Amino acid sequence: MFARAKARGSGGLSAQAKACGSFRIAILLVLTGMVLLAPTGSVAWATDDAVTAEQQIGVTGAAPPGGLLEPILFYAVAMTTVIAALGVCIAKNIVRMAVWLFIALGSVAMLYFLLAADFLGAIQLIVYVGGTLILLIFGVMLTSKSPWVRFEPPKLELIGAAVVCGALLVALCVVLYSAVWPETEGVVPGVSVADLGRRLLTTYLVPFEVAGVLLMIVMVGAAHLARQEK
Amino acid sequence: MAEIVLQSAPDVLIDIDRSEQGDLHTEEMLVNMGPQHPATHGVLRVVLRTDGEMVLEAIPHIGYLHRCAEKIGENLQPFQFIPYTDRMDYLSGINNNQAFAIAVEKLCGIKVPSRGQAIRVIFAELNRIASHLVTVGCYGLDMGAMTMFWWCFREREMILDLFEAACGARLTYSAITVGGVHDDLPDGWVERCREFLDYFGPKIDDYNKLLSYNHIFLKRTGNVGVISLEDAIAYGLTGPCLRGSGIRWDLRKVRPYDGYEKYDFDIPIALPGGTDGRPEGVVVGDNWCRYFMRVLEMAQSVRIIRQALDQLPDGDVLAKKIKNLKLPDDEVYVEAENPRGQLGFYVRGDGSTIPYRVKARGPSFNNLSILTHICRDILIADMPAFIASIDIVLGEVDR
Amino acid sequence: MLTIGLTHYLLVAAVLFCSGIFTMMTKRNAIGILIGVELVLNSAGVNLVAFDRYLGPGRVDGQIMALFVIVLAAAEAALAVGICINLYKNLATVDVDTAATLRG
Amino acid sequence: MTQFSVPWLPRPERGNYGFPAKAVVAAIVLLVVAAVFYWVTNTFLGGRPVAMLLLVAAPILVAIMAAAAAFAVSTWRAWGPILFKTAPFLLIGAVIASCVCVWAANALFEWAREDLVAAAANDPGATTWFNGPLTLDEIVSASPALLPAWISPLIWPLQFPLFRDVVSMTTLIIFFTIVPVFVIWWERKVAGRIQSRLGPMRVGGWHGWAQSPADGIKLVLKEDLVPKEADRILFRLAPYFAIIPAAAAYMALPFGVTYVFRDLDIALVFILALLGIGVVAVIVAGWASNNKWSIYGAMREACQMVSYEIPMGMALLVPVLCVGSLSLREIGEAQAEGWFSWLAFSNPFAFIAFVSYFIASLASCKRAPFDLPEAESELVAGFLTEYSGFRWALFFFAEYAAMFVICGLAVILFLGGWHSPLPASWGAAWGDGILARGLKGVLFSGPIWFVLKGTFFLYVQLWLRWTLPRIRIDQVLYACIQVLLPLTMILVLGSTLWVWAGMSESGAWTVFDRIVTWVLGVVGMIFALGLPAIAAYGFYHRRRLVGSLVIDPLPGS
Repeated sequence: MFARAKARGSGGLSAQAKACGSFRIAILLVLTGMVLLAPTGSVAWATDDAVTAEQQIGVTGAAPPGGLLEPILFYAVAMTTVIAALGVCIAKNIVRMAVWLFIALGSVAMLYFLLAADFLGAIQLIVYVGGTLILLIFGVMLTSKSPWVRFEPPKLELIGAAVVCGALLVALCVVLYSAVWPETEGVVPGVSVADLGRRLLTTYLVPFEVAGVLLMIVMVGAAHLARQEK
Repeated sequence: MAEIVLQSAPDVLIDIDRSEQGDLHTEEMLVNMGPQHPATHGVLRVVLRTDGEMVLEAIPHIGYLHRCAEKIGENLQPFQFIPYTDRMDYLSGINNNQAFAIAVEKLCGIKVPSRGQAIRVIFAELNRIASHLVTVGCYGLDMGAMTMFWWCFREREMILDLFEAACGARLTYSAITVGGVHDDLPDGWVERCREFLDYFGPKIDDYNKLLSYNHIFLKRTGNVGVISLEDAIAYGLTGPCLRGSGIRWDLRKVRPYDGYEKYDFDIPIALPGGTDGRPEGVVVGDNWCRYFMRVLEMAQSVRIIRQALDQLPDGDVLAKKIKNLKLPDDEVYVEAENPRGQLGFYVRGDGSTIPYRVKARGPSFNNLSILTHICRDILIADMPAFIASIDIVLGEVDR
Repeated sequence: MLTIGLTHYLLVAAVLFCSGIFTMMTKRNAIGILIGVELVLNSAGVNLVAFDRYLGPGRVDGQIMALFVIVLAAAEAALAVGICINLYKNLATVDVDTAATLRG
Repeated sequence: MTQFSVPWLPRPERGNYGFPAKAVVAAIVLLVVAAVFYWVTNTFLGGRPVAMLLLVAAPILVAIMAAAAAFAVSTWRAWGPILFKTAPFLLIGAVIASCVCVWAANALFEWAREDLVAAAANDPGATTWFNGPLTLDEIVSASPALLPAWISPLIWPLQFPLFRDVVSMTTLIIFFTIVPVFVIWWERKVAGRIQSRLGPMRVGGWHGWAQSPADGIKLVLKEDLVPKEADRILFRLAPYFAIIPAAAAYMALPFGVTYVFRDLDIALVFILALLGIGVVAVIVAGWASNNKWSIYGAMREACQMVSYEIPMGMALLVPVLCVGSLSLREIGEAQAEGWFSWLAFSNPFAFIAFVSYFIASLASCKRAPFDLPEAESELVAGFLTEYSGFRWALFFFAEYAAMFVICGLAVILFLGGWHSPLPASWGAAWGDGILARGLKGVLFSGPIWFVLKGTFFLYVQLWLRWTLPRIRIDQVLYACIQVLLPLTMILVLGSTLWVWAGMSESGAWTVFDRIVTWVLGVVGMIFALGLPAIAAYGFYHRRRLVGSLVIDPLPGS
C-alpha cells in the first residue's frame, strides 16, 4: 500500500510511510533493547541457598547462561561496542562523538551484564552514562562555539595514527591468540552484591577510603577550576 | 487625592549576582521571544540578549498588529468609529467605547441620561472584571498553574453571557456609544447580574487560595521585576501597574466621569509585605503586587456594580441626535480608567461630522515601554512573569 | 565460535583500547581527547571483569578493581571538564595545540 | 450518503485486487495456519489442543484481528466503519483476556510446582524440576484434583525459560503500552475535573476513553518533520534513547513476588541507572534540534536531572538500610505484615525519606512543578519544540512510563509493594484450598495491589501538576542542593543509627520502636483516609464550594 503511494509520488503519503516505518523501528528497537539489556548472567544462578532454588524453578527466574542465547547476545553487544568505538574515532562533530561514546559505554555495561557482573553494569550505567557523559555534554555546550577549533588533523598525522593503532591492535590480537589462559569452563557462580560490599569494606577498605577522599578532593578541585576569576 | 505612599527601597532584583555566582559564563545568545511565543500575549516580539539563563537585555519589537485605527477614526463619524475602538483593547471593549464616547460627548457638549450613565458604569465594571479575570488567569498560565486560567475563564464566560444577553456580542460589544448606551437592559438582566455577583464574590477567595498566596507563586513573583515609583511615573505607567508601585491614583476617584462619584469604593494600592495581610517576601512594585492589584480591583468592581444595580434610575439610556453630529472646531483630550490603565482620546473637530484628528493614548503601549528598563539581569523564567504582570494587549499597543 | 571465552572479551577490549588511543592521537578538541581516555579506561574495565569471570570465578577482586576504575574515571572526567572550561575561559578555545603554543 | 472517510488511507484502485479476492486468500491462509496449529498441538501435546489454543490463541487473535481490521479498512472503505469501530473493543478485550490467561496459568503453574517440590522433598526418587522438562502426565498428577484435565497442558509450556520469557515480555510490552495510553487519558480527565470542565468526552463513547488511542493514530500518521538545519541522525535517534531505558526499567520492576521479568539482586540500582539514562535523550534532542529554546530545555534538564538523582538515590538508601538488600523482591517481601510493617512507618527518617523521594522523583521525571525542560510558557516547548508526530509521542510514552516506574519504586520501597494493608499472617489458618488461595491472592497480596497503589501515586502526581505553579530554575537547584541534599544525608545517617540501635535488641528500644511505628502508621492512615474523606466532603458540598452557577449555569449559557 505504501509502496504504491510512494510510486505515485504523493509527498504526504510517503511521509506517512516514513512515520509508520519509524513506528516499526521503534517497536523493533524496544524489543531488541529489552532483549539486550536483559541481564542473562543474573546472580540468581549464583549461590546455592534456598532462595536461589526457589527462583530457579519459579516462573520468573533468570534464564541460564550458555546455550545458543549467550553467543548471540555476546556477538550483538560486541558488534555494537566495536561499531560505537569506531564511530568515536571517525566522527568529526564533538556531540556526535559524545553520542557514540554513550552507545559504547552502554554496550560495555551490557558486556558486564553478560559477564555476570550485574552491580558493575548498573554502576557503569549510573556513573558513566548518567554522570560522566553529562559532564562531557556540559563541556561541549560550553565550548562548542569556539571559533578556532580544528577537528581535522593533517592527513599524514591521521594515517600515522591509524598505522600505529592498527599495528597495536594486530599485536594485541596476536598476543591474545597465542596466550593460553587457565580458563574455567562452563557455568561459573557469579558474585552477589553482598559479597562485593563485604569485600569492599574489609579487604579493600583502605583503597575505598582513599577513593572517597580522592572524590572529595576532585569535587573541590573541579569547582575551583571552573570558577571565574575575580 | 493623589497620595504618595512611602515605600521601602526595592531590593536587588534577584539573588544571583553575576560577578559572584555566575561562574559558568557562557557565550551571549540572541533569542527571539515571539511573535509566536506562548507567553507574549499576542504578537509581541522581544529580542533577548542572554547569557545562559540570564537575560542581559530585552528589546520589545511591536507593530505586528497595526491596523491604522486612528487613521480610520479620521474618516468616520464618531458613532461609526465606536466598533473600531472595541478592537483596540479587545479584552475590555466596553471601556474603550466609553473613553471615546466621553471624549466626543465633551467635545460636542452632549449630556448623557442618568440611566445611561449607570448602565455604562455597570458595563464598564463588568468588563473590568472580565478583563482582570483574563489577566489573573493568564498570569497563572504563565507561571505554569493552568488551573487558575480555567477557573478564571469559567467566571469570565458568565460575564460574557451577561453581555451577550445585553447587547448580543461576546467580545466586541460596541454597546456604549456616543450619547449613552445603545440599548436598554433586557428584562430580568438585573436579577441575573445580581445572581452572578453573589456567585462571584466568594470566588476571589478561591483564587487567592489557589494562586495568590501559594508559596511557589510568591517565591517566583515576590521581589521580582520591581518597578520603583519614580520609574513608574517617569515611564508614564498607569492603572494597576502604577498603583502596584504604591501610589493611590485612579481616574475614577481623581477625575470622576460617568457618575463614578456617586458610588462608594476604594482604590487598592500595593503595600509592603507583612502589612495588611500582604504575605512576607513581597515588596511594593514587584510582579506579585501588580498581579494582586487586579484581584483586589475585582472585589471593588463587584461593590460598584452592586450599588449601581441598586440605584439604577429609570428613563432614557441614549441622548437624542447623535447621528450626523457636527463636531465643533475645537479639540479635547479625555482619559478614562481602563482595566489596563488610562486610555486617553484626543479628538479634534473642524465643524464637519468627521473628526479632523483622532489620537489614542494607550495604557498598554506606555506600560510596555518600561520592559527594557526592568528586564535586565533577570532570568528567562521571569520574562513571562513580568510581561504578564504589566498585562499588555497587543491590539492596543499596535492599534 | 559458539562458546564465548576470555579471548572474545579481550578482543573487544583491545578494539576499544585502540580506538581510544586513535581518538586521543587525532582529535584536537580537549573534550575529544577526554572521550578517547574514557574509551581506554573502559577497555581496562572490560579486561578486569573478564579476567575476574574466567580466571578467578567466585572472587571479586577484578570487579572491585573495575569499580575503582569507574570511580577514578568519573573523578578524572570532572577534573578534566573543569580544566577545559578554564581553558576555554582563558583562551576562548578548547584546541589543545593553542594551549601548547601559549605555554610558558 | 455519508461516506466513511479515512483520509490518510489511499483509495483502492478499481480492478486491482478487490476485497473478495484478498478475503479469500486471507481465509485460506488462516485455515492453513489453523490446520497446522491443530496438527502440531494434537501430535505433540497428547491430544489436548484445546488448552494450548486457549493459552496461545489470545495473543495470536490480537494480531490477527488487528491485521484484519487494517486490511479491511485499507481495501474496502464500506467495511471500514464497522471494523474501525469494533476493533478497539475486540483488541482491548483480547488483551485483557490474554493477560488473564497468562495470570491464571502462572498461578496454576506455581501451585503445581509447589506440590511437586513437596513431593520431591518426601521422595528422593521423584522427578524434580532440575532433571529436564516434565511430561504432561507428571503435570496432571501434580495438578489439583479439582481442576479439569484439559487445564494441565495450559501450564505445561511454562516450564521452559524461553516460553516464560516470551510470555512475560509480551505482557510487559502490553503493560508498557497501556500505561501511557491510560494515564494520558486519565490526566486529561483529572485536569478537566480540577479545572471544572469535562475533559475528553467524545471519542469512543464512555467519557472519551478512546481519546489517547485516537491521538496516537493521529500522531503516527502526521507528517514526519525534521528541521532543515537539525542534526538529522541525532534528531531521529533521540526519541529511542528516551523510550528504550523507560521500557527496560520494567524488566526489573516486580509486580509481585513472582511477577517479575528478571529478579535482579541489584534491581534498585538497575532501575535508577535506566531512569538516569533518559536525560541523555533530552540533551541529544535539544542539541540536535538546532533551536535555542530546545538547547535551553536540554541544559535545564541536564542541571535538574544530575542534581536530583543524588537526593533521590539517598532517599532510596533509607529502606535499603532498613531491609539490608538491594533486591526489590526482598524489600517488598519484608513488608508482608500489613500496614504497620510498611517501611515508610518503620522509623521517622523513612517517613520523611518517602516524602523527599517523592519530591525528587517528580523532578527527575520532569513533572510539574519541576517541568522546566518543557516549560511551555517560558521555552515554548523546551526540548520538544521541533518535535512532532510520532517522535514527539515517543517522548511522552517514555515520560509516562517512567512516571509509573517511579511510583512503583515508591510503593515497593516505602509502602508495602504488592501487599495489602492486612497482615498476611491472618490468612495462615485458611488452608490451601482453591477458594482460600484465591482469596489470599486478592486480599493480602498480588499484583493488583501494586498496580492500585502505583496508580494512586500517579494520581497524586497529576494532582500536583494541575495545582502548583512552576518553579524557577535557580529555585529548583536551590531546593535540591541546599534543602533536599542535606536533608537526605541526615535521613541516611539517622536511619543507619536507628537500624543500629535496633540491632542491640534491647527491650526498651523495641518498645520505643514499636510505639514510633504505630504513631507513624496512624499518621499515615489519617493521610490515607483523610484524602477520600475530604474528597467526599467536597463532593457533598459542591454546591456551596464550587457554586451552584457552575452546576446549574445561567439560562442561555
